[in-house]
Amino acid sequence: MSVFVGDAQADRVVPPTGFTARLTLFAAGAMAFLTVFALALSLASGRLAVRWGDELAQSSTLRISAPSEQLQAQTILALRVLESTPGIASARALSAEEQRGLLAPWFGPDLPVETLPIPQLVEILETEEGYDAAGLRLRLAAEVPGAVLDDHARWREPLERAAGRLRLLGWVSIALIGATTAAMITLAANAALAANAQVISVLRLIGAQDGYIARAFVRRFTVRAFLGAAIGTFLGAGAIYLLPEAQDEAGFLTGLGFVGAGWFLPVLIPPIAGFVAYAATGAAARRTLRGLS
Amino acid sequence: MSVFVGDAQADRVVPPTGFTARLTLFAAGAMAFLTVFALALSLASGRLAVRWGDELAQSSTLRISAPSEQLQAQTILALRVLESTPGIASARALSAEEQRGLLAPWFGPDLPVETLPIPQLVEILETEEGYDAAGLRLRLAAEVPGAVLDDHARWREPLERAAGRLRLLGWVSIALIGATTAAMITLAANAALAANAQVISVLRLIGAQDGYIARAFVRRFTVRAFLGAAIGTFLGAGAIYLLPEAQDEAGFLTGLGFVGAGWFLPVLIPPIAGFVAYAATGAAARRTLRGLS
Amino acid sequence: MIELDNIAYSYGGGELLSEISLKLAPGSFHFLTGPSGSGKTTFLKLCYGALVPTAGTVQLFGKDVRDMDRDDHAMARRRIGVVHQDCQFLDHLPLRENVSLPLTVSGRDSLEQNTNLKELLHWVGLGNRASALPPELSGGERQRAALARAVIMSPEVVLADEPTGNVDWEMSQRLLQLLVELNRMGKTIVIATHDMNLIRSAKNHVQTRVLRISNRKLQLAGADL
Amino acid sequence: MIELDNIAYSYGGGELLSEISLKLAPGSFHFLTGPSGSGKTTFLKLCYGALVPTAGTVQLFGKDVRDMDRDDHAMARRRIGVVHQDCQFLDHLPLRENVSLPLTVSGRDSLEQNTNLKELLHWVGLGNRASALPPELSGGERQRAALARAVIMSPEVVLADEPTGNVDWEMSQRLLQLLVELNRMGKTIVIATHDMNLIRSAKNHVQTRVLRISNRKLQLAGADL
Ligand SMILES: Nc1ncnc2c1ncn2[C@@H]1O[C@H](COP(=O)(O)OP(=O)(O)OP(=O)(O)O)[C@@H](O)[C@H]1O
Ligand SMILES: Nc1ncnc2c1ncn2[C@@H]1O[C@H](COP(=O)(O)OP(=O)(O)OP(=O)(O)O)[C@@H](O)[C@H]1O
Ligand SMILES: [Mg+2]
Ligand SMILES: [Mg+2]
Repeated sequence: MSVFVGDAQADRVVPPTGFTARLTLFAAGAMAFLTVFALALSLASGRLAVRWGDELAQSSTLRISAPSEQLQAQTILALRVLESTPGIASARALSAEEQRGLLAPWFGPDLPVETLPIPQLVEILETEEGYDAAGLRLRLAAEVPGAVLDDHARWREPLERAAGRLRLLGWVSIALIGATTAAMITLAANAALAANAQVISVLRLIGAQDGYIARAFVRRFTVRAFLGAAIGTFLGAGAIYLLPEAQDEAGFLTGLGFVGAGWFLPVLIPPIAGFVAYAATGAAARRTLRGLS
Repeated sequence: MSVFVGDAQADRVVPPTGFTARLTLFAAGAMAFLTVFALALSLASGRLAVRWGDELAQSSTLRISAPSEQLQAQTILALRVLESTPGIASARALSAEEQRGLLAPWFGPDLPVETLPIPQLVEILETEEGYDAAGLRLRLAAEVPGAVLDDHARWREPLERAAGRLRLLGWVSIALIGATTAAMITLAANAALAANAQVISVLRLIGAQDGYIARAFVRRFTVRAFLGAAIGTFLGAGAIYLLPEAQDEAGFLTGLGFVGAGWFLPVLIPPIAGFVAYAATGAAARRTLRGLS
Repeated sequence: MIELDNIAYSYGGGELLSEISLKLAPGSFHFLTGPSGSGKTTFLKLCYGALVPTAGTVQLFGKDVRDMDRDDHAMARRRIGVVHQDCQFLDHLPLRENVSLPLTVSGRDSLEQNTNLKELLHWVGLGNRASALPPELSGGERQRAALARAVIMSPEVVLADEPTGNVDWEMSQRLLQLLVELNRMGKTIVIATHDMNLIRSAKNHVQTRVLRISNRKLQLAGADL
Repeated sequence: MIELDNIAYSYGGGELLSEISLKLAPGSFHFLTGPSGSGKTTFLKLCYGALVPTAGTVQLFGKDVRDMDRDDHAMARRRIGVVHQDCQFLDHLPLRENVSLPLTVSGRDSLEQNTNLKELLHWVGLGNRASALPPELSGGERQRAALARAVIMSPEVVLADEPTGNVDWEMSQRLLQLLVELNRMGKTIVIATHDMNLIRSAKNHVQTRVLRISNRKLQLAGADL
C-alpha cells in the first residue's frame, strides 16, 4: 500500500503528465459509469430469473375436472395426496373469488363461477428440492382420476433462457469494459513514460534508482484511475438511482436499479480500477525502464 | 476529403505517434464494439415495442355477456356496430373452439364452453389510425348493453414503457460511448501534440505552415479512428451474428441480433468515428498550435 | 531586410534589452557578442520574429512583425536561416532528411538540390554520417548539421547562435569559411558568439561589424579587438 | 576509482575507440581533447558506466560495470558528478530544485546543503536566476547550472563534457576555478574540451595531464601546448 503514502518529493520530480493523466481519469470514469449500468443490468436479469423461478418453477397448478357433485370430494382427496408428497411445501384450493379473478380478463368480473361446471384449481408450492412430477402424476391418475398436473415447465424454460441471456450480456459487457480500461490505462501510462524519456534519463544520470522513478508514475496512475472510477461510479449509481421506479405490472423488468445489498457492489469498482491501474502501470513502467538503456 | 490523400512527406515529417496511436486505434475499436451491442439492444427493444404494439395495441376484445338465448342476437348486433365504426379493420366473434383454447391453461381442454353461460368474445383488429374507444363505448352501451370493450390499454402501457426504457438505455449508451470516444481521441491527440512540441518548434523554425503540421496529425488520428472502429464493428457484428437465435417462445426478447436492413446500421459506425476523430483532432491541433508560441 | 527601430524587450521582469535600433543591410556581416545571459539569443529571436518586442517595431522584409499572421511568419522563415544554440532536429529522421527539411517543407525537394546537399554535408564534415539519426551524432556534429540546415535553402539572411561552441578550431574555421562564402554571394550574416578568436580570424577574410550587448544596449565594439 | 583496462568501443559500425587503458587516480586532473566526433563524449560515457565497452573491462570503484545491476549503477552515479554536453534538466522544476536534485533523490536534502546551494549558485553567476525554469535560461546559464548540479554532492569524481562551450572567457575562468578548488579537496576531475586556452590557463593553477583521442587511441598530449 506504499503507493498511496504520498512521497511528495518523488511526485514533484516526475513532471505533471498532463493529457495522459486527464485521459486516465476520464477513461476510468467513463468505464466505471458504463460498468455500473452493465452491473445493474446483470443484477436485474439475475433477479428476474429468480423471480420467474419463484413464480413459476416453485409453483405448479393442479386442475381437477369432475361433475359438480364430486368436485369437492376429489379436491379434498387431491389435497391429501399432495400433502403426503415429499417436496411439496403446501397445496391450496383456489377460492371462487380467485378463480373469478383469473378469468376476469376474458369473461368479465361477473362470471358465476360457483354455478359453472368449471374445474377446481389447486396451487402447489414446492420446497427447494422440488417434487417428482412423474411420480405424482402416476399417483394422481390412480387416486384422483380428474386431476391434471401442470408444472409450468412449458412457460419457465424460455423465460429463464431469456433472463440468462440478458445476464450473460451484462457480464460480458463488464468483462469487456474491464479489459478495455486496463488496456487504455496501460497505453496511457506507456505514452506518459515515452513522453518522459528525457526526465528518466536525467533522473538516472543523477543516481535515482529505477524503483524511485517507477513508483512516481505508478502512484500517479493508480490514484488517477481510482479517482476517475470513483467519480464515474458515483455518477453512474446516481443515474441509476434517479431512474423512475420500475412498475411492477411491467412484469418482466424488475427495474434496472440496485436492490438492498446490491448497492454495495458498485463500491467495489474504484478499488478494482485502482488495482488494475496499479498492475498495468507497474508492468508498463518496468518494461519501459528496462527498455531505456 | 484531402485528409485521406496521403501526403507521404508530411507523414514522414511528424514522428510515429507510438502509444497514442495505438491508444486511438484501441479505444475506437473497443468503443465501436460496445456501440454495436448497444445498437443491437436498441433495435431489439424497438422491434419489441412494435411487436407488442401489433399484438396488443392494434387488437381489442369485446366481451358480450347475456342470457344464452340473447347472446347470439347481441353478438350479431355488436358486430354490426363494430363494422360501422371508423377505425376498425375487422371484427370477428371467436368460435367456441378458440374460447376453449384461451381457457385451456386454467381449466383444461375439456371445458364445455357451449353449454356454459360464459360470455362471447369478439376480436377487434384496428386500422393504423385506431378508433375512438370512448365513442364506441357510448354507442355500445346504447345498442348492445351486455357488451364490454377491453382495449388492452391496461396491458399495453407497462409493456410499452418497459420496451421504451430498454430502448432508451440503448440510445443513452450509444450517446455515452460516442462522447467517450470523442473525448478519448481528443485527449490522445492532445497527448501526441504535447509530446511533439519539439517537432512542432523545429518545423516552425524552418518555415512549415501550421496547416501542414496540423494535417499530418489530423490525418493520422482520423485514419486510426476509422480503422479501429472498422475492426471493432466487424468483431462486434460478428459476435452478434454468432449469438444463438432467439427462441420465439421467449416472448419478450426478439433476439439481440440485427434484422434485415438493420445489418447496415453498424456500417455507419466507422465513418462516424472517423468524422468524430477528424473534428476532434482538428480542433485539438488548432488549439495546441495556437498555444505553442 | 531586417530593421529594428528603437526596440525594447523584457521577459516579464526588468528590461533585458532597450533602445536598440539596427538595420541589417543586404550583404552585411555582423558578429554579436556579450556576456552569457546578456540577451544575444533574445536579440536573434527578435530578428526573426520568434519574439515580438515589448516596445518599438521590428520589420521583416518590409512588414511589421506585429501585423504578420502565422503563414507570414512561415514565409519569412523560409528566407531566414536560423541556427539555434540548442540544435533541435527531428529525431526520427536521418541527418540527410533533417538537413534538407526546409526544402521538403517548402516543396522544393529536387535532384539539383540533392547534389547540393551532398556537397554541403561534405563541407561540414558530415559526408559519412548522412544516414545517422540525430541522437547518434556528437555535439559538434549536431552543431554542424544545424548550420547546414540553416543554409541549405541559401536564404537571404543567416542568423547563427554560437555555431562553433562545440567544435574544434580547424572545424570552426571551415564553418566560418562557409558563412563568408555565402556573404560574398550577397547574403546577410549575423553570428552570435563569445569566441574572440573566431571574430579575429573572420576579420582577415571579410569586412565585419562587431556588435556588443552591454548594459541592455547594443554597441559597436570594433575598437577592442 | 575508475579503471579502464585495454578497452574498445564501437556503436555498431567500425571501432571508434580501441586499446585504451587508463587509471584515474584520486585527486588527479585530466583534460580530454580531440577533434569533433573523435569520441570524447563516448569515452566519458564509458567512464561512468553509461556505455559498456565492447572489449576490455571498466571498473568503477572496484566493480566491473558488466557485473553491476541497475541499483549499483544508481549508487555509482551518486559518487560521480557528470556534466552532459547537452545539458538536460527537468523543465518543470525551478533551477534551484534542478541543481539540488541529486540531494533530493539520494535523500540528503538538508538545511546545511541549502546554504551550500546558495553559495554555489552565486559562484556560477546564477544567484538571481534560482527560481527560473530551465527553458527560461540562456545557453550559458544552462551550462553553468549543469556544472553546479554535477558538483553539489561533492562527488569523488567530476566528469565534465565541454562545460565552457557556451560561456565567455571570464565565466569559463570562474568555472575552472570551481573545479580546481574541488581538485584541491582531493576530487578527481576530467574535462573534455576543445578550448586550448582553457587548458593553458588551467596549467597555471594545477597540475594537469592532457589526454588526446586521435586515431581511436588515447595519447598524452602535454608536449604540444
Ligand atoms: N523564456 C524566458 N523567460 C524568462 N527569462 C528568459 C527567457 N529566456 C531567456 N531569459 C533570460 O534572459 C536573459 C538573456 O537570455 P539570452 O538567452 O538571450 O542570453 P544569451 O546572451 O544568449 O546568453 P548565452 O551566451 O548564455 O547564450 C537570461 O538571463 C535568461 O535567463
Ligand atoms: N548512439 C550512437 N550511435 C551511433 N553512432 C554514434 C552514437 N553516438 C555517437 N556516435 C558517433 O560516434 C562518434 C563519436 O561521438 P562522440 O559524441 O563521442 O564524439 P565527441 O568527441 O564527443 O565529439 P564532439 O566534440 O563533437 O562532441 C561520432 O562520429 C558520432 O556520430
Ligand atoms: Mg544564447
Ligand atoms: Mg562530445
